Amino acid sequence: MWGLVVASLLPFVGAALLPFLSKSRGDNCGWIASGFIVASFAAVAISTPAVLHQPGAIAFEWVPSLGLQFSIAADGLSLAFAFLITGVGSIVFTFAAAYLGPEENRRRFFCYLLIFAGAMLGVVFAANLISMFVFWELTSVSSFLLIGFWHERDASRGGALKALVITAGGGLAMLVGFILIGSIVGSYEIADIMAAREQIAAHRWATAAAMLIMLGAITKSAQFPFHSWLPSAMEAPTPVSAYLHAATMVKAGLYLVARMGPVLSLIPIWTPTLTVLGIVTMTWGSFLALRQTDLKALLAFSTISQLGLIMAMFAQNTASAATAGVFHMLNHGLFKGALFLMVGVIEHEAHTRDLTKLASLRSNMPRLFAVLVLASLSMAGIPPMGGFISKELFLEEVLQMPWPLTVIAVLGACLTVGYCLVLAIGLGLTHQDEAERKHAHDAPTALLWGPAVLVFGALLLGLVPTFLAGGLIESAAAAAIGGHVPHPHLTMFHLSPTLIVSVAAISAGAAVFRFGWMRRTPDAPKLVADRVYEAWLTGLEHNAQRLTASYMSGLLWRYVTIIVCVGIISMSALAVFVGFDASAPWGARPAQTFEYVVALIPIAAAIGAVVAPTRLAAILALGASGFSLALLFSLVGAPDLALTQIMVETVSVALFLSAFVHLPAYRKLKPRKFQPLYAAVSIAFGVGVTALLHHARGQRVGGTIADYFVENSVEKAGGHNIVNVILVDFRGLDTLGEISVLGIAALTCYALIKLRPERKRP
Amino acid sequence: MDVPILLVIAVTLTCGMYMVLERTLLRVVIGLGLMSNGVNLMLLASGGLGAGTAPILHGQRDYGASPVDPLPQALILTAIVIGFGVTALLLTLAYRTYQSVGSDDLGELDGKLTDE
Amino acid sequence: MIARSVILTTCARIAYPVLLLFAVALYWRGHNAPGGGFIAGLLTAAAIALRFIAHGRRDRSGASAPFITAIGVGLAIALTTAFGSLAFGHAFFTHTFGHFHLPLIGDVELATAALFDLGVYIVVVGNVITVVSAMTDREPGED
Amino acid sequence: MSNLPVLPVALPMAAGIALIFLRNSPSLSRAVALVANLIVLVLAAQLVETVRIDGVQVLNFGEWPAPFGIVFAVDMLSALMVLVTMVVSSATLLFATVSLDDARERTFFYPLFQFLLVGVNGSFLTGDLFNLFVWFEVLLISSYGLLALGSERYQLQETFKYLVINALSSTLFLIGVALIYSLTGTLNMADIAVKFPQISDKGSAGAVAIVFMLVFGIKGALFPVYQWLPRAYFAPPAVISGLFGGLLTKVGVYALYRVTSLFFVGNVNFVLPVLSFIAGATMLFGVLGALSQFDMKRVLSYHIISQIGYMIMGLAIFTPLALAGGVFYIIHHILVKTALFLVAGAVEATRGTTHLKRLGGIVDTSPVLTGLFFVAGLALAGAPPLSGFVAKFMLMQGGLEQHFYIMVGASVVTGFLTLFSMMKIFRYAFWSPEQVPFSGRGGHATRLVSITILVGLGIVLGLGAGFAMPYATIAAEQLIDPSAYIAAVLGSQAR
Repeated sequence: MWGLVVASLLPFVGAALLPFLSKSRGDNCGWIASGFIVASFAAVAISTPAVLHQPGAIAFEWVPSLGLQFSIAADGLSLAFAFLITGVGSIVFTFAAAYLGPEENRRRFFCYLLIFAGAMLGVVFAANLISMFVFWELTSVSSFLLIGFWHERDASRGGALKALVITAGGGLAMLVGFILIGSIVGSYEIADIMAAREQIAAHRWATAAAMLIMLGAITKSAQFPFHSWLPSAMEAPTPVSAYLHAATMVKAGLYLVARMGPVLSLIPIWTPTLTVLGIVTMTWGSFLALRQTDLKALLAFSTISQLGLIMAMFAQNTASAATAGVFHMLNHGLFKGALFLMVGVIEHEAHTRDLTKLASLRSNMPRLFAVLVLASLSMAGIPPMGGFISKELFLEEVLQMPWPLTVIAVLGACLTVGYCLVLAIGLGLTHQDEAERKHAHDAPTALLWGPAVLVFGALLLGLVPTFLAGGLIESAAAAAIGGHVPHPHLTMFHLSPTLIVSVAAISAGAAVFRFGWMRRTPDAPKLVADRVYEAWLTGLEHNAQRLTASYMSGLLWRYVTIIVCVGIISMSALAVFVGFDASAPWGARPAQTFEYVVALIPIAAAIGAVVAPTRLAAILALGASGFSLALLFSLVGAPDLALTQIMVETVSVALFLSAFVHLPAYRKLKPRKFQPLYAAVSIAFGVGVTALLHHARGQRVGGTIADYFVENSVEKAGGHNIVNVILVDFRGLDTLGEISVLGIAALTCYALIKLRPERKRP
Repeated sequence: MDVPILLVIAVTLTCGMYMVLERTLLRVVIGLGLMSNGVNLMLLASGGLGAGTAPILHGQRDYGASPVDPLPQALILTAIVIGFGVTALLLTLAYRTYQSVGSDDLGELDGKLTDE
Repeated sequence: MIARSVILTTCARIAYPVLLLFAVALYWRGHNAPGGGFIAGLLTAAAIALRFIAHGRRDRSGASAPFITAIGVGLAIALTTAFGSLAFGHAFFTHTFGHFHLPLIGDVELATAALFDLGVYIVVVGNVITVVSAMTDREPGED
Repeated sequence: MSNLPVLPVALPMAAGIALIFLRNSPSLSRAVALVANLIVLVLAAQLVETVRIDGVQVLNFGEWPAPFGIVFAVDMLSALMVLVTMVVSSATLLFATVSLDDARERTFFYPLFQFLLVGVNGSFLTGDLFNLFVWFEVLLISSYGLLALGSERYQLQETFKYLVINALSSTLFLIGVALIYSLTGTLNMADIAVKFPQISDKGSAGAVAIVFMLVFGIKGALFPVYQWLPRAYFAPPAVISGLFGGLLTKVGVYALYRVTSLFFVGNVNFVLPVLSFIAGATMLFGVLGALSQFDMKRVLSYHIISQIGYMIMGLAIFTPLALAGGVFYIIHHILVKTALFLVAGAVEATRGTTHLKRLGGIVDTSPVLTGLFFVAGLALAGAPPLSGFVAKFMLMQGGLEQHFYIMVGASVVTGFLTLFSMMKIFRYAFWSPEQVPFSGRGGHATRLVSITILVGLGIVLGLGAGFAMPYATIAAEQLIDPSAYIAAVLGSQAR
């Protein structure tokens, strides 16, 4: 088990060390990074026998109280993916080391690529849903950086963002699904979840959880209708496309479906939905692939199509389908990785990847052409390549499906043959632009041996499949269905109904190619999914702007109105739905006439401030309100307050006058036209608050803490003026805060006046 | 004298809020001043408005006439002082804003000029 | 800027010490009767402001500096009083008071709370003068 | 009785006073401010440990017994808030020393900064309702000063609105105090907690709840009363926005946590449902606001709002798990959001603008800054294994367990859109080709150090969540069951 820990840590260690190990210009980055990934491959290979023989698990605690831990476990399924990640990775890394020119920031590139590889290993070895999610999102993030590697291109940035939005968004949905399952089971360990699968399937959250997790899987694996990010991601450097978008990252969704299949296939919605999506994706993808003229776009759509195929297989959760899925997944990793790398070579040598501009490869690049043909044959499912076997297995499954699905799937197979022939024959035999001949020369061996090795692998998978990977496939398929799988007998030579269908499909595909039924257009119309994405993007921004502008007026009185109205409305709701206790004592004591007369002064002053026609009058009205307050204070036994109020009001009025009266313009203070709405709001506020207060005063619970002050002021605090004693002693801290406010206010006033843009130095 | 004071509170708060909702700098500042007057009275009323004497004790132990609740008074004092500091700042700020914007109309402060 | 009148100057000259004395009295009796540091501070500040106006000091930019320092001093006194109790192993802000017999004046009650109130007093003076002088500090034509 | 709880307030105040005297010597001011901050940082860490070991710490000022005098009552939430305040303020201060212009430095930036900390820490520590008002005022008045410092036109006009709104909310606060004092005759929060259930009239209790939700909703920038925030936080230099964006609104959130758990839960039955609605709406409106903007600082300002929704989500669910998640979220947010604003500050300092369409190519000129932004942006969006993920994970699980499906859905959508908008910034400001030829010098190393500290803590808080979790759990437990808090404050007199 520790070998696997080492294998998954090696890429991260490499990424961390790369800046220190590499030379300043990053010349040797590629080789160092390749070293790490090859070492990782070796670690996986060495651990495989032991792991298959005796599975185990290692856990590193993260947040124990939440059940979060990084636990690592492995079975055939994980190992199959791990081989793909590290194996294809080794080849892609070495390819990239030779491929990227010195003008690129190779250090950054390989750093990202190593992080990605480590994250993928983390996903497949995770034995805990949350740690799987952690690495899952890390793959999204690192792929974002890789797709946008050539960040000066607008298309790269857009493609990176799109890929991130779709895959990470799906990942979030998946997280919710994981949490639902984790909450049902009480654990995020996959082993515990497997054990509790009946409980999960019976829970009322089951369907929701399944749909959410499915969303994660189909976005990551670019299934219909979330496939549009994959073609856009082709803006990445070609090794990235080969690695992420053919061999590994897009397979993470498949891995998830396979891993969770034993649990989620118990939920009725799982298998039918995924099967339909997979088959539709397969056929739609191959149809779109036929229409492309850009080699990379063609491969991208073909990848979508192939992923759909594998998805449909894993969704079945039967032994034979899982075997087909695993086998084709390995196959696809090999031949599609090779194809992408070769497109990179072609672009490198011929400076174009436009099908219509590429001249005869067979004569220009014979070695490359040979490899290309083999890979295309494998993809088309033509003997003696591994693809043939996997297509047979696939068709066998498809023939058992409801007939509409069968028809669609067979159609997809025909189209697949069609675009493969475009690759193999179209590229090799057309003679369109002889001018290209001058530039084009055969690919250097440094670039060619990687694809060749991959294709050789695909060939071996066709010739000796059982010998090469039988045990692994068996174990992987068993893990994917959570049960026993018979040892697969994979062979090239057999006679069955599927062979007939297969031959028919190949012939039909050839016909499609030969007669050019699917016209390839140089500027293929935009994908519907692309248009949806763009509409979403602009619509989101546009509507967000409209919504935000509607309330962010920048007008103070609107903000205040909102605040006050929220208060008034919620208080009214309170009165209606909860109600106030009307029986509470409404303890207003009667008042003498002269008190009413005194009260008239502040009332008149307040109203006067509202209607005051000039600055001076308004300020004086405020002053009158303050002074009359002092009068009230003195009447109710608050001499300190009265004194303070008088002093404060005097100084305030002086400040008001010095601030505003001398301003030359706007001496008149025309009140705004009477605003009934604002008047109503104000009245509701003033009257409501007063009523609340009065109501509350009637229901004091027990006494007040003030009695203590009255009792202890003299003896314990040595002061007869209780208010002052409270201020400086009982509640001295308030006063400390209060004088801080005064001090800061003065500093700020000073700063406001002295420090201004027009005279910077105070 | 509950009712008169409650009336004062209600009117002062209403007028204060109406002025805060206006669109002239100075009126808003005055409105806040009125509101803080009203709230100070509220605090006073929250302790009860008995006909008690001022909370000043004479002699060592004088529990003769029951004094009015002193705590709200202390709170009001603190609130007045803080209010004074804030008002001073508000005035300076209003004055500087006026100077910088060249108008005392809050509608001109909606930020559209300097947004984006 | 401000037309100085002889009457104003004279009044200010007389009122200034009277107001200051009154302020000191208000401060001193604050613990036992209406008054206290805040009120006394405002009164003092008013007196100083009156003097400013009477003397019509044109250049006030220099005048505010000592008062900003006064704010600092006042806050420092208040905070030190509060900290003082820590030295005696008491909780922050624990005040003490005692009666002392001073010659000529007689029995005087001294409380650390009064020291705190002194801090309040100084801050208030500093605040008002700083604000007033800042507000009236306008460059020519800026009015 | 230990005086430790008062020191996070008293020492910054002492430093602030000293800095008034030192205003003409910026270099000395920097040193004093930094040293004071670091000392308080250490004390705050000690306070957290003390609370963890000995439980709620209470300091009776003037040794007056509990419901009468003012108390500082420090539970885990308070202590953690003070600690994280000191961490981000130290980093911000470090950043400010190399970013502010000389004029601002000489015009009381450092005293205002220290007094802001006085107010913030005081608000976190106090156990007295009116005292809370006073500390709020201290922090507000310092914030007005810091917002307006420099007196650019935009700053002045937005500070004016900010001031008026906050003065209004202070008025409402006092109304709330008056109501509470009328009803219970006390100001001590523990004492109120004891007496609140005895209020017979559900209407009055509900009215108090509404007033305080409104007050702290304004301060904490909750839906639908957050309109003051985005423009105000855009106005000052980014280093000040950073401090505000990280800290200030969280004081309102903290106060809401405090009064909700002490007074309202169990007594006012509509508070939690209303909060859950507010949480969802705050998230969505905030994040949509962010999407509508094309300036780094403005986008970040709107994200403050959306993130506050998550904190309120934790409060609204009110289970140990969700509250711990909420506490975790607050701490995470303060660190990460400040870091992001400081990145904006570094960009502003070298490029002179934060408008996305005028920025570009930062990835080539300052790769370290780019990396810091990328990690901080991911943390904000809740990408694993960073700090935001752990917090969101707890909130989501807590919400699902309590069947808050809509709110969890809103939180997922918000997280998704947050990621999108962070990457939008990344795409425009960092990746796209340089729009305006850039001639300034590269990033100042000290700035990068201060951002690195915050981002590093975000990573540590994520990967080391196992070590941080007990603290959040203690805080949550104390919020759920405030009896320990009440007993510690009122002692044997608890009735």
